[in-house]
Amino acid sequence: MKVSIYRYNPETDREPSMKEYEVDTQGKDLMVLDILALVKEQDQSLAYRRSCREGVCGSDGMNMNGKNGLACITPLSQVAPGVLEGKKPLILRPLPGLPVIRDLVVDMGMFYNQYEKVQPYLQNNTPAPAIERLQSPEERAKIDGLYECILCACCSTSCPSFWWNPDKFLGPAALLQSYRFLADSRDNATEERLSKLDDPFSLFRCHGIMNCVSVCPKGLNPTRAIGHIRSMLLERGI
Amino acid sequence: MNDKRPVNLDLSTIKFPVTAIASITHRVTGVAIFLALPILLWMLDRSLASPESFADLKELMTSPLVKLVVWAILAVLLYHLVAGIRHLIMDTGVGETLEGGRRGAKLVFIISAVLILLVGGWIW
Amino acid sequence: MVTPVTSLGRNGLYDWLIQRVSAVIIGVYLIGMLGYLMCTGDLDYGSWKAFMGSVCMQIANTLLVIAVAAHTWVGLWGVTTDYLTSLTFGKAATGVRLIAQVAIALALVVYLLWGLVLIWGGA
Amino acid sequence: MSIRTITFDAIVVGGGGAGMRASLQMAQSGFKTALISKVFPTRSHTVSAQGGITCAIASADPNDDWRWHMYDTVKGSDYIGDQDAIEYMCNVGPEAVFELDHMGLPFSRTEEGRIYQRPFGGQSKNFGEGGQAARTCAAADRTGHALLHTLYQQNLKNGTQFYNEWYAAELVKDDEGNVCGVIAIDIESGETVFFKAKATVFATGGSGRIYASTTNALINTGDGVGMALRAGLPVQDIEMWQFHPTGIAGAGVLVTEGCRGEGGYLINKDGERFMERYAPNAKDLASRDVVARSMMMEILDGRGAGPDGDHVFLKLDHLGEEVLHSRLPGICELAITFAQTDPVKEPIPVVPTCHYMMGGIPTNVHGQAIKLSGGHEGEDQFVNGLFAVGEVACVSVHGANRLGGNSLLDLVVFGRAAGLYIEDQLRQGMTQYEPTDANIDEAMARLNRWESSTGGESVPALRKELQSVMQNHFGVFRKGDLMAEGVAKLADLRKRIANAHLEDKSGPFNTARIEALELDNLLEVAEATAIAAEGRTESRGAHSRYDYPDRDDENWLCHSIFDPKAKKLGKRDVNFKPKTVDTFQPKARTY
Repeated sequence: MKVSIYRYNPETDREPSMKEYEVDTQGKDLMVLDILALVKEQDQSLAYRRSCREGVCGSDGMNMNGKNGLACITPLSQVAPGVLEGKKPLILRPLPGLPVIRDLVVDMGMFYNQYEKVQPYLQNNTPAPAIERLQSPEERAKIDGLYECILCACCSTSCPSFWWNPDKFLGPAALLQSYRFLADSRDNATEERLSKLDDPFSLFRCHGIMNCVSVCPKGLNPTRAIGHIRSMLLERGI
Repeated sequence: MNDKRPVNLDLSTIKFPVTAIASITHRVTGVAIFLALPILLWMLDRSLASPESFADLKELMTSPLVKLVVWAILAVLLYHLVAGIRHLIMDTGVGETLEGGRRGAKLVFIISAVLILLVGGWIW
Repeated sequence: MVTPVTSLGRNGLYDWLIQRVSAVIIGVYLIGMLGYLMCTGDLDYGSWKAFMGSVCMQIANTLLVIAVAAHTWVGLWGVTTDYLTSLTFGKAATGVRLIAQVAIALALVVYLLWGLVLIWGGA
Repeated sequence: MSIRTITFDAIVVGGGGAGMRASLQMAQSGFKTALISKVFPTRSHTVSAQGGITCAIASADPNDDWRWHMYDTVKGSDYIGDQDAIEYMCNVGPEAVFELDHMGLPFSRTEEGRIYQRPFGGQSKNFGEGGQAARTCAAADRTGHALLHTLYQQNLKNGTQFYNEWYAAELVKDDEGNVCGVIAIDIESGETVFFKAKATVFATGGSGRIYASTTNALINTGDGVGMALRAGLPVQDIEMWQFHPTGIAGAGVLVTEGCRGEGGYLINKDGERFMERYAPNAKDLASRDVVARSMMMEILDGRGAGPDGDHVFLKLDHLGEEVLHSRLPGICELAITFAQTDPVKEPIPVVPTCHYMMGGIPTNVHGQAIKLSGGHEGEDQFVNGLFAVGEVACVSVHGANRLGGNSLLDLVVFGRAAGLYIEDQLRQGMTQYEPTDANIDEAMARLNRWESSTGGESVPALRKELQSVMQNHFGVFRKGDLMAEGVAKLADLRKRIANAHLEDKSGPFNTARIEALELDNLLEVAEATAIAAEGRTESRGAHSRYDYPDRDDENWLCHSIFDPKAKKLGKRDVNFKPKTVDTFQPKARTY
């Protein structure tokens, strides 16, 4: 099958270009990450990130035939019809909207900055008990679908609002994390958290485009989380 | 060493789900309405100024080209309206799942298409 | 916190609310007006003028033009701050954006005044 | 020397659970601390831990006692776990786990609002007399993910200085062998820098990638062990590799023991629940070494499933969709992705898969690295300036076999302990050892070797070969002659790797260079494993030999110590002197 990969080496290239490779999968429905490993055996200069290879570390987010996802848990058959059969090339590009360091490796700095802005850690100024802080299963259930985020950036880099304002709009990933702490019964910094979100950009640039939801490899729903935060802001503001 | 890092943001290489298409269309129609506002205001002006201008406007409206323009304006208005109603519904937390979002976006296209056709029929 | 001077409500929440409230006004008006026009059939000047001249419609029309101006401003402010940025215009972005925003604002003020004159001028 | 130097009070190498727990402790103390991680910290392998963190917090059972946990751990270690260290871990554990809750770790909950605990293998009440215990604190089946993200968040809050995507390549020692810091490469730019610190903490994790089939992340290449061995430091019990009973057949992806804790069980191709024959009491919740061996026996006896009869099944469907989706949601995802199997409907094909390195750099409970005693038998001597925590360390709390859920406890307890100790030492005034230019040149030698290579074999091919040698010669069951053959193959590989070729010498984000450096480390760990495995002439815990099928307490109730200079295996005493409880005497180990 044919693989077409976005290549850019700042030492030698002025502009990025697409490079074609021929890979023999022996008809097997391999994961995209396996294909990258095969290409790297041919061409050691190819750069991409990878770690757990099972979809929990979030290293290998990339754009595969137009759609963001994790290479390690995306089988060829799922990328696009015809790719596995070799009728169509597999097209691999870096996550959109972030500066490319090399090949498929993007500079995640802006993404992490936005994550840090939401103070992604539990805040509770009451003295800690000798045991755990009690939390009912119902209270705990409120952070299901939020804490599982792996910071792969697939969502934020598929979001047009984040493309246009990556420094001002927090993006779906950071907002999901913001709500993860707003929804945690053990956290009591709600007012402080909300007060940082009611400007026109941080949260309100979300227009319900839902690209984030459609690409999240963990099946999480930032759009809904953002909706919940908006409701909290509304209650607080009027 | 090349200091200026490239950004991969060639929109033609990116696939957009139906929800994104619904959203960008909403925005495009919004801008279009803004551009059409003077036309609408002018028509309002003519319709109210005098019986003569009212008659002129009516006369003008019989031209197929003008009909087409009016229909186009109504079409973007209707799409923007229907998609806007979806937004308001989503604000209440309905249709925020992946499936719900997709269904909502498809419904917007179907409903607005039907309405646009109906309005077209009315104009002609 | 980012508080751009050109945002109408000076706050995301209020911009958002303005957008929603004005949308509801415009939506209800549009549906009503389309309904009226489609149901009345062949309209003559007299009845049209009388209809638009009623106090009820004058109030509705006033609400409408204000809602349209506000709705458009919030919407287009979003559009300009999305597309007219350093990503597309580099260092000139702020200038370009400001010019566009001033142009839009002027246009909306003109439309608003024009609309008000139309609504109240004939009375 | 043209190399840039960055100076800190303490540096931590590795951004997994152990490293971030250590750096958190030190950052809170206000000392200048850097954490160097070759991946962004939340990509570290701790993220893949699923089932939970075992600790006697007395939630599931209000009468639970850390001493019972200690008993289980000593027994699980097949009696070569150090009892003072196990005592410390089990005793301090609850405090360390409650701290995690206060930090925000989203543990699953009981109706009382306490942390949910599930049964895991090898757990008992009342020193093995009271039946199965439920002692593993869980956040669904994503405990490692929840733990790692929580620790990263706390480090952000407390201002740890992160050097993410920096690769630590070599230890820097002075002429006396005192550790002065590390040489590290900024992967993004390719720049090489000397990190100088009074305390260097290795938290580099395991090395499962020496095997062809492993549950480990691709980054688990034994960098800390490799650096220690090249520096002439010994490693302990390195022959002890845990094979996790349930890796997804073919993919190697882990399926948590928590599945069996929740009531799942293994079946052979005939649908028989075979663990009833091997471990009549604990059955599927026997210790991991026991279950893995039983599975291999089923497969070798022809009762394996699949066209090649090479796996068995983990049956979960009887637990019902609701339990599976609330308690084991991650497993359901993984099984569908990697085995095309929905556990709600059908059993998952599984096979024992390399999972955990029980051995590593020998340390005391403060994480201080121990060196070869050099004549002072019984008295530990320490490597000044070097500490190790987490999987790279051998404290040793796992001995010859680790119990499920003890790895996460190990890393938070000893990451924290090392942090506390270093903080205290820094306060008292710790020495900064100063390397000479020649010392730094020495540390740079390996990098320079790769940089100047002009021809030779490629890294991926050599790595593949190494992995298959380890897989075929040092697997679940081992045999003297087969291992001797493996040792010889590795000696040959050492020569070839010394002449291997790095084709791409570019600077920015050159992952080929990193992979080349990792290959050196894989080789070090593989060779130490091979020689130690061949040398330990008994079967104990995870180390199981056809030619020495029995445990030999007379000769081998001890740690093995591999000396990299002589390439010889020595012995070190196991600690049998816990401070507050009586010694647990070695007994026959049955489940």
